[in-house]
Amino acid sequence: MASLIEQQIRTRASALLAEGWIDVFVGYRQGATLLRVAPFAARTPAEADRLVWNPVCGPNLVGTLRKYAGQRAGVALKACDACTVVELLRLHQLDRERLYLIGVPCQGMVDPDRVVAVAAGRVTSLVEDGAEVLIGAGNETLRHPRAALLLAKCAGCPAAPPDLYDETLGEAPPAPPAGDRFAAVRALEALAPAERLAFWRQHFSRCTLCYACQTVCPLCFCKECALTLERDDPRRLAREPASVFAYHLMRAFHLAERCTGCDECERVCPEDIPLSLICRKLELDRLEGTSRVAALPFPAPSEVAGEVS
Amino acid sequence: MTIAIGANGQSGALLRRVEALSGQRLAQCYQCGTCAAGCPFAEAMDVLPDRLIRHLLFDVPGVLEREALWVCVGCDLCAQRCPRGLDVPRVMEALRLIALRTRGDQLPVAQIPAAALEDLPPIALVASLRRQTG
Amino acid sequence: MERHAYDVLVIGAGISGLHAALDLADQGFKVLVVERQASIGGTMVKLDKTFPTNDCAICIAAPKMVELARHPNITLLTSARVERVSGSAGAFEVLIWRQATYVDPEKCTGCGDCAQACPVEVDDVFNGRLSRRKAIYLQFPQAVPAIYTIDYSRCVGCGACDRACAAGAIAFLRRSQPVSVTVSSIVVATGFETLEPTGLRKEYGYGRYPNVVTAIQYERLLSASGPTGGTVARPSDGRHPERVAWIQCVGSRSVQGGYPYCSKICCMYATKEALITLEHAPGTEATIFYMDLRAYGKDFQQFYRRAAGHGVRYVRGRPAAVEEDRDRSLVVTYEDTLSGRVRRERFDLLVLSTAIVPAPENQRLARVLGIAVDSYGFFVSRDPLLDPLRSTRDGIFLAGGAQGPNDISDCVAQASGAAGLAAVGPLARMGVGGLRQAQPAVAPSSATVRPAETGSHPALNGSGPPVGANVTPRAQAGESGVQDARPAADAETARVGVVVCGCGKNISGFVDVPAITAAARDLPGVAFVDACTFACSEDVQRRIRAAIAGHGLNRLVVAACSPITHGPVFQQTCAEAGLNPGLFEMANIRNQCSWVHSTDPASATAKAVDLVRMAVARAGQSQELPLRTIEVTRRCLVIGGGVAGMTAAITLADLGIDTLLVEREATLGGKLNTLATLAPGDVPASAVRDHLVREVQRRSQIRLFLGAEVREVSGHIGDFRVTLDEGPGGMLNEVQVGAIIVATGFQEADLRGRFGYGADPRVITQLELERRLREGTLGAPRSVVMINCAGSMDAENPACCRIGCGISVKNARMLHRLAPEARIVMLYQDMRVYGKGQEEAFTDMLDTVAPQRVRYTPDRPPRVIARSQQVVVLVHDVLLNEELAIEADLVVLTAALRGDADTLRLKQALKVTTDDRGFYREAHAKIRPLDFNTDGIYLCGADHYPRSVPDTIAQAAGAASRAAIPLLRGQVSVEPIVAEVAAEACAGCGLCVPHCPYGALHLDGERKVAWVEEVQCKGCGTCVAACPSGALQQRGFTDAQVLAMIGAAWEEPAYE
Amino acid sequence: MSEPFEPRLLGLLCSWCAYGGADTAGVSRLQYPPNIRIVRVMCSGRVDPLFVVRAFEQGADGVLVAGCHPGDCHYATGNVFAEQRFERFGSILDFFGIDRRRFKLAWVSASEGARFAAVVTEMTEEIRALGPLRMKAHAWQA
Repeated sequence: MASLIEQQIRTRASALLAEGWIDVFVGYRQGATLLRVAPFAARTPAEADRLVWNPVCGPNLVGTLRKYAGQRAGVALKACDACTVVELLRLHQLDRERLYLIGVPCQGMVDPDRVVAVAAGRVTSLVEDGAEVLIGAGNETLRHPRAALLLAKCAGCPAAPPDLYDETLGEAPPAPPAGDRFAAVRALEALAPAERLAFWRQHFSRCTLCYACQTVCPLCFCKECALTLERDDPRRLAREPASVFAYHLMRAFHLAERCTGCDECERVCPEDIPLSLICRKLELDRLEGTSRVAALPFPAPSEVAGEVS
Repeated sequence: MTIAIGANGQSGALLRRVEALSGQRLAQCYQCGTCAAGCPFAEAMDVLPDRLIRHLLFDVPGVLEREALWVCVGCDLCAQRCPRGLDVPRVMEALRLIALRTRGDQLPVAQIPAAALEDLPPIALVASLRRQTG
Repeated sequence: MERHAYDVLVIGAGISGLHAALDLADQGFKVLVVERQASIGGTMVKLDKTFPTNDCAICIAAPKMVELARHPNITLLTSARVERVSGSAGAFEVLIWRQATYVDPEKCTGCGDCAQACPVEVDDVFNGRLSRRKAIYLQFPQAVPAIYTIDYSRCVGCGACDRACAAGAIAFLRRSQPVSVTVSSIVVATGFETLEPTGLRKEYGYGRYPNVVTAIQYERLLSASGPTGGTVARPSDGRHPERVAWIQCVGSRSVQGGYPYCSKICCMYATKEALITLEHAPGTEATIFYMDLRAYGKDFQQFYRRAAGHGVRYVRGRPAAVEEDRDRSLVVTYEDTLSGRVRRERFDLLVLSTAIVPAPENQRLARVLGIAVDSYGFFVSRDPLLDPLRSTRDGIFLAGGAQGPNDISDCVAQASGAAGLAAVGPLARMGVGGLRQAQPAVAPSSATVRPAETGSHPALNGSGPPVGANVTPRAQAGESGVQDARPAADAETARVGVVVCGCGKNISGFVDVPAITAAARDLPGVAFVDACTFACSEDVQRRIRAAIAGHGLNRLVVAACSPITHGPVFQQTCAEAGLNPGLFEMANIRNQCSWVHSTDPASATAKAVDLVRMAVARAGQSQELPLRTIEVTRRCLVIGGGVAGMTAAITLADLGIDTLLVEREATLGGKLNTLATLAPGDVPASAVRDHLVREVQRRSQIRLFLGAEVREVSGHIGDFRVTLDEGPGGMLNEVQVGAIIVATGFQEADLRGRFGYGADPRVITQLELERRLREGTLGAPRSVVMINCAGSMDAENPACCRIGCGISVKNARMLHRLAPEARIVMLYQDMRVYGKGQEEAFTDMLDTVAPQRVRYTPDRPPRVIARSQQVVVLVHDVLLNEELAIEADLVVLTAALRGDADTLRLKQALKVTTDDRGFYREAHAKIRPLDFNTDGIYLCGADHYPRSVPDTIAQAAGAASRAAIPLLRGQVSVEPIVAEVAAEACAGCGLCVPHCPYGALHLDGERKVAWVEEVQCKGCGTCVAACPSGALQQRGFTDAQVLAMIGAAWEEPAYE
Repeated sequence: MSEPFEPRLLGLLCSWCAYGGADTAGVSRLQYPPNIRIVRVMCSGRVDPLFVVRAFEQGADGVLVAGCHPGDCHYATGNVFAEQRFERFGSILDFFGIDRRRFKLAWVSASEGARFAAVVTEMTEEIRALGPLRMKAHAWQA
């Protein structure tokens, strides 16, 4: 199935580029290892042949897409990525008129680390087969349930494909595998405030203030960030715990109504700070907060279209 | 019970008579209940004075048969407090007069035996005569 | 004796006088305000909250009071009364007697040391005699001017206050003085009083039983600044009452033992008081005894339903007597008229909603002014229908409670109306050009109260003048145009001057002033430090000016009292020394340190040092605030040619303002073309129409656009561009105007399918009845049933239409005249005849027409059954508790009312809001009833809410007065503390846009940046906090300024 | 610790209501703990959560934001936005382990001097009981 989708993406990207519909097509290309993919912008039909689609296409493409906001761009979107697009449309950071959106069915992406953990040796192939994946490692091929290998953000994926696409590929995917997305958040919330504070302090003590979490975030779009403007502040330079803590706290607040839970921040964090917990927390607040605050995560696409046009 | 109010405007004869006798315009009543609330004999009345006025206004039958007319002693508390300045005791008095005249059971003075006239207190005669006038 | 000249004299500075004076002063006239009391504010400031929004009364009144006191075009004389008036309109000569208060207003700082020292305690009249005050006193904490007054009749002359007063403000030898002035016109706004029910209605026990209080006393019991600090307590024992009852109409609606008129506001304030009582103590039982619950105004009925829903018990019945029990609780005897039972019920506290009565002063003032009062003592207007605001003498105008009971919003509308009319006189004398020149010239007068004692605009450091007001600091007066913001912090090093005030002993008695000055000297950027006894005194102002010049200071910090009250004094001083107001800071070490931590001097001093450090840090980040004005096109557009629109246009034209009057129909008149007669006076509507049209036509300043509709509107106050479409075959006009008045009227709700309407020609609405009466096509009905509240006051439409009862009363009279033998039956829920003369007209009608009145409730509404002979109306009368079947040959529906059909379209074009019934939403229900939230657009007439013709005329004149403020001035000031966008940093996400309540923020879709329409921005900064990047900042309240204060709030933590 | 713990409170008050309430407390000579430092803004809607975070970062043990009662806002709806904003913010603050009691949003009118004093007194005592946060110091407590 994956290969079929991959074919379709290449075909469509190539055609769109050739016909002049778009200037650039954003997708994935193969990364340094088999289990890594990287965002990739194809500018010619020939380059479109380098596009890939496989079970480890987890990263959010929208951050890359935003770099081409001024151009007519096509993009292959998972439902979760499409939610990010909707948010950016709401916030006027993308122009729907300049986008060609291709919806791609997704039954949850696989976590490369988990694959490595279950594999017997160096992974040489990774093939989807219905609800299972075939992992080739060493001389043998291991059949493993896909649900057990999913990225944290995909477990119990809440993202229904928005009514936004210009076209969709493949068939509607099976219902996302069940799973409690919020178990870790709830566990943390069950602690006493002091214990939570200690938890975060311990993690933030590793933070080097490299700002990768912010740089990668597709929804951090401010031209000048109110939080990094003070990079030269002596307290920041000294990485005073209070300043680091304040930075993360404010970053969370600024994302409160925007974060679509792609977990890119955690993925790129060199110190493995569990930033995805914050993403889940924001998601949970929106879910539970509907009665308190009007905090519908994403507007209806028709609204978006109305605002943009 | 449904009270029917006809379109021909013929009703209200009793109301007009009471208004003529008492000199009070009953449509002026606010129906506020001050008269009833202040009345020292309200508990003894089978219908409260403000309701009695409303019955008159809407031609509710049976007004003249009410005990309340006879319970009123004319103490004037209600008249003093009525925001509309209606003299409710005069309304009561008018109703009593109408009731008496309608009943027609007065004793003609001429027919009273002379012996009885000797025994009767003069005030009784005055009262009796008064029933036939006014 | 010196004689000063003013344009207008306003007598009385309650909420009406206050608004009349502010309108006139904002228009550029010189106004003299004379107030009998020691403080302005009138009755409103005694109230806890205001219905139906439950706004805090003092919170909305205090800024207006402060604005009046510091307005450069207003001279305020308190404790003064008008003694003699001679001359005539255009040139009145007025003699005013100014009562000595024995305190020098130039020296009093309002600190209160004197009152503490005073040994004499007397009943506090302001608090309804429920508490005590001293013989030297401030009427209430927010009093304006905030100057103490000696109650000479109570003073024992011991001199304790004199010894206590460090400022030396006590002046026993002061004498009362006459002040002689000339004015062109006079506005009488002397307000009202409430009945003390000791003589009248004494059966309720007021004055004999301590737990019987008046509603105004109860307001004080509810008020947070009242005698009990906002907890409701019984006067007899301070116990919290569990059962509280209100008796309505105490002295009102009483031809004997009181006054025949309706006091208009009591039903709503009792409802409000009951509701607040429940909020204070949820378990309390609140009961209101009433006859007709008159919830007639906009949102009043909903408010009443809300109260009932919260458990306020409404009992229809007028209690006859009150007795006191041994525990001082009260036993009330009443008939519940809906059940027909007499009951005796016990309450812990009884509140009497006493009649609104004329001020006793009115009779004297009427003689002095040579104007008429009615038999009660309210001032009467020349023509109660067409000229409700003009007194019986030329040049003298009436507003508010002086002419009868009125709620606050009606008072404000009338005040603006009276101002609009009063402005004509002085304007005629000097012309518009003259007015412009006269603006900055505020004649210094010995009587002028300095802002120092009177408080100021709470915005101080940031905010300057309200839009349209001529309150530019004196040093800059006359300047206009743009003055660029100069980022002083970048251009030069901060040189901060710090002045620490001891406020006599108020600060220095509890806080170590030398320690503060010493600490201030070490702060970064501080170039000068001084300490003084009274920073607000004139000699210290001189010292400050000298220091700014001598030490080259470019920032000033004054550590003293509140910037709300004293900020402008120092800003003025700074301005005189060439320092922009944005570069001034205050540290409030009196209200926040010495007064509230007087038992802990060490901590108070430490805190004061911190506050000074914070202010200095903020000053380091401060920038000049640009003071900008924009030019105004001196032309007004009035939309709608009915009573309201025509009156507004006439008033504007009389003020010399070119006016474009747009009417959708081919002829002027609006509803006047349909109605038969108008109350009061049963004047033919056609006569009123002809009169108004004639008045419009003979004014050359009015240009008519008939058969034309407003299409597109763009721009802002001072510069609106409007497209007027004259329809097919007509022109498409592009006009440019500086202000817009909306007066588009109302319509009857569509009742087809209800009450037999639409199916049977014998069922008509009041408007149709009027038309038939007017055309003489009604015939002679023998039996008429009027159904009030048809389509109103039910689940679907909870609103009361406000004017239906009055119209039904008037039309019953007309029908009776037409067919004297006809039976007339009026179906109603509550008889809401609340306005001036309406109750009298109602009872008069009861006498002459003697209709049968049937009270029904919305859960059992009347049903109309059409038969061939008659229509039968079936209804349940709740007073008889019987079903009635009434035969009629005519049924008249008093239909629910709603905004005009065009409202929706106009609302979009004007970008204003409406409620769910299509009535426009005003900026503030109480104090801005004629304004929209958008500057430069005003409203009047029934498109705001249905109202009587006199009310509409008053309101229309008021809307004209509001519009005249920018139009007469020819310019508007831009709020100095507006939000501004750093375009290069803005990502154009638009998160800020929906946060602006004024529609001042826009997103430029092309450039992907937000931008601020500065004229519309009011400087709240809400959008700024919504901006994630910091690209949006508020001038005077930048992130940098606030963060600098936070960063300086404490010395380095001692715990490190 | 060399001396007993004195909580540090920052108050961000709207100019029209809460700051007026603080002034009224002063005029009425109401006594309340001297632990609060007050910053005036025009509207509670102006208060950026960044201010609150910075206050904690720089040593505050508690932060009070106070404005007009709902419906009383001088700018119509500024306080409504403040309420919504701080609802979200409070949840995040809590998630990061800063006790919710350290941050308070209160409505105080200009006439409610006693209420202002009560709010400050209550909050000071609450935070005194919670102990220091003092994020600048090394030993953080919740």
